[in-house]
Amino acid sequence: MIVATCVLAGLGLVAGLGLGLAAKFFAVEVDPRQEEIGDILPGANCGGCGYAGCSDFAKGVVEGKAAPDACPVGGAETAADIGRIMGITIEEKERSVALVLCQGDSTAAPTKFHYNGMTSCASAALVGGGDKLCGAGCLGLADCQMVCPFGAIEMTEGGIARVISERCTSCGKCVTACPKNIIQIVPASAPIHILCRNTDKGGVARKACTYACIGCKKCEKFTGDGSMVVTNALASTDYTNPPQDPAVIGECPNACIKELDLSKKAVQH
Amino acid sequence: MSDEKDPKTSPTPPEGDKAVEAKPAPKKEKPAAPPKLVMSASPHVHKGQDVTGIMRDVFWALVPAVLVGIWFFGLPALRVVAITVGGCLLFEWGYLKLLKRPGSITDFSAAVTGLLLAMNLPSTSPWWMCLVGAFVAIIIAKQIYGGLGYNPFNPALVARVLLLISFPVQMTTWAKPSSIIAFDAATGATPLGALKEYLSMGNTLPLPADQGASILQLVIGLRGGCLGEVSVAALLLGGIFLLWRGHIRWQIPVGFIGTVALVTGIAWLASPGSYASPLLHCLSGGLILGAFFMATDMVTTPVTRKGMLVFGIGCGLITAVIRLWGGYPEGVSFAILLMNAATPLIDRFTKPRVFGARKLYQEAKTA
Amino acid sequence: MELILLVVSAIFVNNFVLMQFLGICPFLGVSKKLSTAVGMTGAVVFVMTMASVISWLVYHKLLVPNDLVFLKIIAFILIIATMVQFVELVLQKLSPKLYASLGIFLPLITTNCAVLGAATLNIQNEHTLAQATVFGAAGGLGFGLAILLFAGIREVLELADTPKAFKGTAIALVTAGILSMAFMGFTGLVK
Amino acid sequence: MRFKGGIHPKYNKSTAASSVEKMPLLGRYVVPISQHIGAPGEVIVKKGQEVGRGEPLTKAGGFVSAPVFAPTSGKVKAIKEFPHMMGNMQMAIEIIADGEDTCWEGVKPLGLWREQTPEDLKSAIAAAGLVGMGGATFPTHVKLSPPADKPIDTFILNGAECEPYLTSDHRVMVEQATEVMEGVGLMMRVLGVTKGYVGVEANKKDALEALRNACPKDLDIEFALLEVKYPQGSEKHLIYALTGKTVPAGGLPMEVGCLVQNVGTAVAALEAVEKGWSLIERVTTVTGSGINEPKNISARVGTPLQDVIAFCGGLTSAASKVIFGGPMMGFSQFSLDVSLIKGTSGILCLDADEVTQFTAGPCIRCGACVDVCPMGLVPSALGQYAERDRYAELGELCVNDCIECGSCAYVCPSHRPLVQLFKRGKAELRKLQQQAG
Repeated sequence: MIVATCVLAGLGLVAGLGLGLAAKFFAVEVDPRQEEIGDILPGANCGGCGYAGCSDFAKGVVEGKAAPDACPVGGAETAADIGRIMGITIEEKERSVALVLCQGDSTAAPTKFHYNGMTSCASAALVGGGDKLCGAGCLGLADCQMVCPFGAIEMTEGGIARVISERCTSCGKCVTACPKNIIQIVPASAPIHILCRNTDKGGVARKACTYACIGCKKCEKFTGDGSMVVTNALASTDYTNPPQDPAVIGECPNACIKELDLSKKAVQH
Repeated sequence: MSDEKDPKTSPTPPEGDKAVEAKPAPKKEKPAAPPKLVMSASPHVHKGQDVTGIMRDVFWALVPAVLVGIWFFGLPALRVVAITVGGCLLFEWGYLKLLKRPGSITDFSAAVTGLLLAMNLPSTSPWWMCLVGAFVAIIIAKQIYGGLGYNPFNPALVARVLLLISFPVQMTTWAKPSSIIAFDAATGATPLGALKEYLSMGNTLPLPADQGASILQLVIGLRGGCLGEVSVAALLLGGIFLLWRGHIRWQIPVGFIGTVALVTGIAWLASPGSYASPLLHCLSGGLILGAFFMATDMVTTPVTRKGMLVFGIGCGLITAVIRLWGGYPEGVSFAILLMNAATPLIDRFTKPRVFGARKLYQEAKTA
Repeated sequence: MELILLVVSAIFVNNFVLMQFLGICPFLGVSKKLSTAVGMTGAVVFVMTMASVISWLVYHKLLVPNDLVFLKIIAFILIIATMVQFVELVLQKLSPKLYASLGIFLPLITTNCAVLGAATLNIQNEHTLAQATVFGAAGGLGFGLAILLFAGIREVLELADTPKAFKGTAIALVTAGILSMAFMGFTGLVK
Repeated sequence: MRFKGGIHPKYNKSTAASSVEKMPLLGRYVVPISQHIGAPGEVIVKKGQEVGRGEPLTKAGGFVSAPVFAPTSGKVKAIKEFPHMMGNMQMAIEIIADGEDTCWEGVKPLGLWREQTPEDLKSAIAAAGLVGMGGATFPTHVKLSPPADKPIDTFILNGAECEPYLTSDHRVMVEQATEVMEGVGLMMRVLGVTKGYVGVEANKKDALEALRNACPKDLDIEFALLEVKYPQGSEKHLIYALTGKTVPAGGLPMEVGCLVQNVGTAVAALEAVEKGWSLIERVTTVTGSGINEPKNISARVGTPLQDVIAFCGGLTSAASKVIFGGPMMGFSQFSLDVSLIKGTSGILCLDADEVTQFTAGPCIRCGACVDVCPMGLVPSALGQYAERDRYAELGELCVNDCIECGSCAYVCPSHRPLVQLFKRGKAELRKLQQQAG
């Protein structure tokens, strides 16, 4: 019995000594906070923060390169946790969601040619800018749906993309994936939105889509406070000062303006 | 972007979509609005060959050997062919329908798989075994990988090896070849099986005349074996047809058969008493069937000529090793499956040299 | 000749992963990328060879003389754990990238039954020290062959349009099964 | 020397024997500002301004740029965005012809090219707005200005015209052989090169003979009949076929001391120097099953496509695709309002029978694309990576060496739009590299 204990103890001692020496020899410094932050991150590796995955982001935060509240998926809670680990306080950011600024589905927006090729917006956009007559219209080939890590984008029956705002974490992947730049990150609290990006003038725009903004400035005049402005024959909402009065919807001759409730959030599992 | 998942690869215009004349352009009296044109990326012309065409050619190339098999093994062989081909088509059709996936059984690929499977079964195979084989080939080896083009292993071979391991008795019960009219229920052995048996009892070659098969018998196919592998002549006919049509490249069959001949030849020269002649090795078993039809399956073999040669040589090496020293009398199926597994690696290391690249491909990427 | 047969047996006929189903955890875990698989192969070959040698020495020179054969398993685990820790330290220093991509599977070599299997099989089959060394190295290479083939296939499978239900581990297991079936062809090469 | 890969499509060069017809003067032209690779020019005319034929409408917007010119005399009606053959809207200048077609007073010939200095010749070429007329539209004067450390020792005239259907170069070589060879001599003088090659595909023996007979005695030119194989006319492969030299991957022909010019460019260079003409007219082939009267025409740059089509008898009722350039590398059009540009070597109209709309299937790894790729790439693997947005792997597999010749997509039995995938992949890769700095 004693021999057994001694032998094992001796073996352990030798091994331990060897490892201790090796550890001295091959020592690597790692900031323990990096692992801590890595643990509380959502682990979706979506890249919404601009880093190549969650652990890269954690490294960035510890090195002071990344903003602690830059994780769009984790939102305010994660930001607060990261702040606690880093010993700083984080101001709460307002929730935002992605929004597809196009209503030109197949019933509203005609095509200008028959497209034959890859089922991918980015590829299709290389061929004559896409088959929609409207130069800013959703091509409906689902690039955004493919890149969304949260299943928060669906294709409508009319063949355009729609963000399911409850699931959206505003990681911004769809924004970069869209070759037509019609997906925008908007504050979830804003009630009124202009769902068009067509910069063509009146007649041309009207031909391109029944939901096209023709730049008539009615909304700009109605709101009058700069919350909606028309530039380049296209109205847009100033999201730092979003319009609140739903009455403006009736002003738009082409029904570009919509009231949307984007503030609902899916229950986190 | 998985175009095959999406039915919209070539979007047709939605119905009720009125033709809108070209573009907002300077208003001028134009002749009648031009037709809505088709747009696509270049090139705008195509050779005209498609997957269905290739598969159809492969199918017809297999037919002579199957007919010979049916002639020698009679109605049971016909039954095996009917069940496997029918089963494969049925499973493929059912799966595609059930999972609403694109693709169609009319592309002949399932039929070719079924035919190849039948050719790799003894004519005495019970019906349920044929069905199990068809299921394994189509569903497990092909469809759950994503269907045509994505299966890493040859479906028919996966099915054959699975059956061989699971039902060794049924898979090695061979009917004696006779002819369709005079069906003979007697069972016999394959030349390679007889050889292995004979050698394992400690005998030395040559084989007694009543146990082997003459060269002529091997060439026309009058010998025991799987129903599609027996007739070397019919198989060569189909193989040459495929070579001529350009659907298979010479590198694989030549590399395969050449290596088998070389290795067995060396062994035979070293010890003619314990190893059979390379001629016997080349003409018997499933070598010709494997080399021309199974090892040349496009999906599961390398894409480059160099890679194909490596693939063929690898197959030949493994086949020869298994035949000469292994437990199984025949190693073609195992060899091809193993090389299928190595195909991604072969592809990786046999890339052609990029035009104008000074260094080899693998290094060029860092430059 | 005997050693060559031992190598053939350990790599092909009695491949640890595909024929004895040992070491499945890293086999599935780090076979997603070929480069990681290569790193894992290196680590396993090293650990397996060293573990075989040291455990053989410990068993024959320490445990048997002292009549402590019952400590076999615990002593072997200790040795293996030490070796793995050592590899981990070295890797973290020399190749942080590989270290990160191997992740949890590196320390898990400790519980890789292939390594323990090699050590105990050495004892069970009464290998000499030379045989034990060769067996350990060949076993590691066999593991390497399996994982490299498998990683090659999995890299390609990533591009496949696999149905969602089978994506990832499911299809990997099916593939491993077929690969194992193919390896059965080597049965009987070495008794 | 034979290069590896390549394909043998149906050539359909039915217009090879029909001589070039001059298009009559039209009432309206639309001249896009950007007709070349490089910076677009700056507009130097105003709306309402009267212009003469050959008067510059823009001035070069940089060194790698070229001006465009008024195709006839008339009035500038509009300067705004018009449909462009690249498939988008681009700035263009609309000119309403006055029917006089009076020459701009600034047009002045330089004189015989043998009496000019290389520098003068080069500036005349730059002023005339010459670009590569084979379709690449790279400004010629830039090509003729190699950096000092990459001297040019070999001049190559590209008469391969390997694109199916197109016969414009063929006709130019037959009908203007003397001008072509004089132009070759001119450009060799600019470069100070003594050794020249003329490469013509073997299906145009008459063109090669015409050029050989028209060759001035004082030029050292080697005439070579090339194998009929697409893409024989690709710069790198032409150089390899003629001289056996291999342009390094990612490099330009000047790395091996070669310079390749198109036959149309040679003629334009001669006219620019000896007649003072700027590049306002070019020979182009209008052909295909979708056009009623296929022919070779000589048309002013800026001619609206619908007028070209009307001149050739109009589209057939079944026409369903109109392509600028050849069938292998050309750009399909959705609108007939685009105009002819300097690089338009052909207008191909295909009818519905020939324009089957394929549904791309999965790759079956048949390896046909690997066999035909003239650049030694593995298009099958590239296509799969591009399809899954795996751009890092695309870069490793040298997608940037792809010349987009279309051989792979031509043979693909699964009808995979490989070229489209590679174009997309290259664009994304460029974006990624820019982000990385």
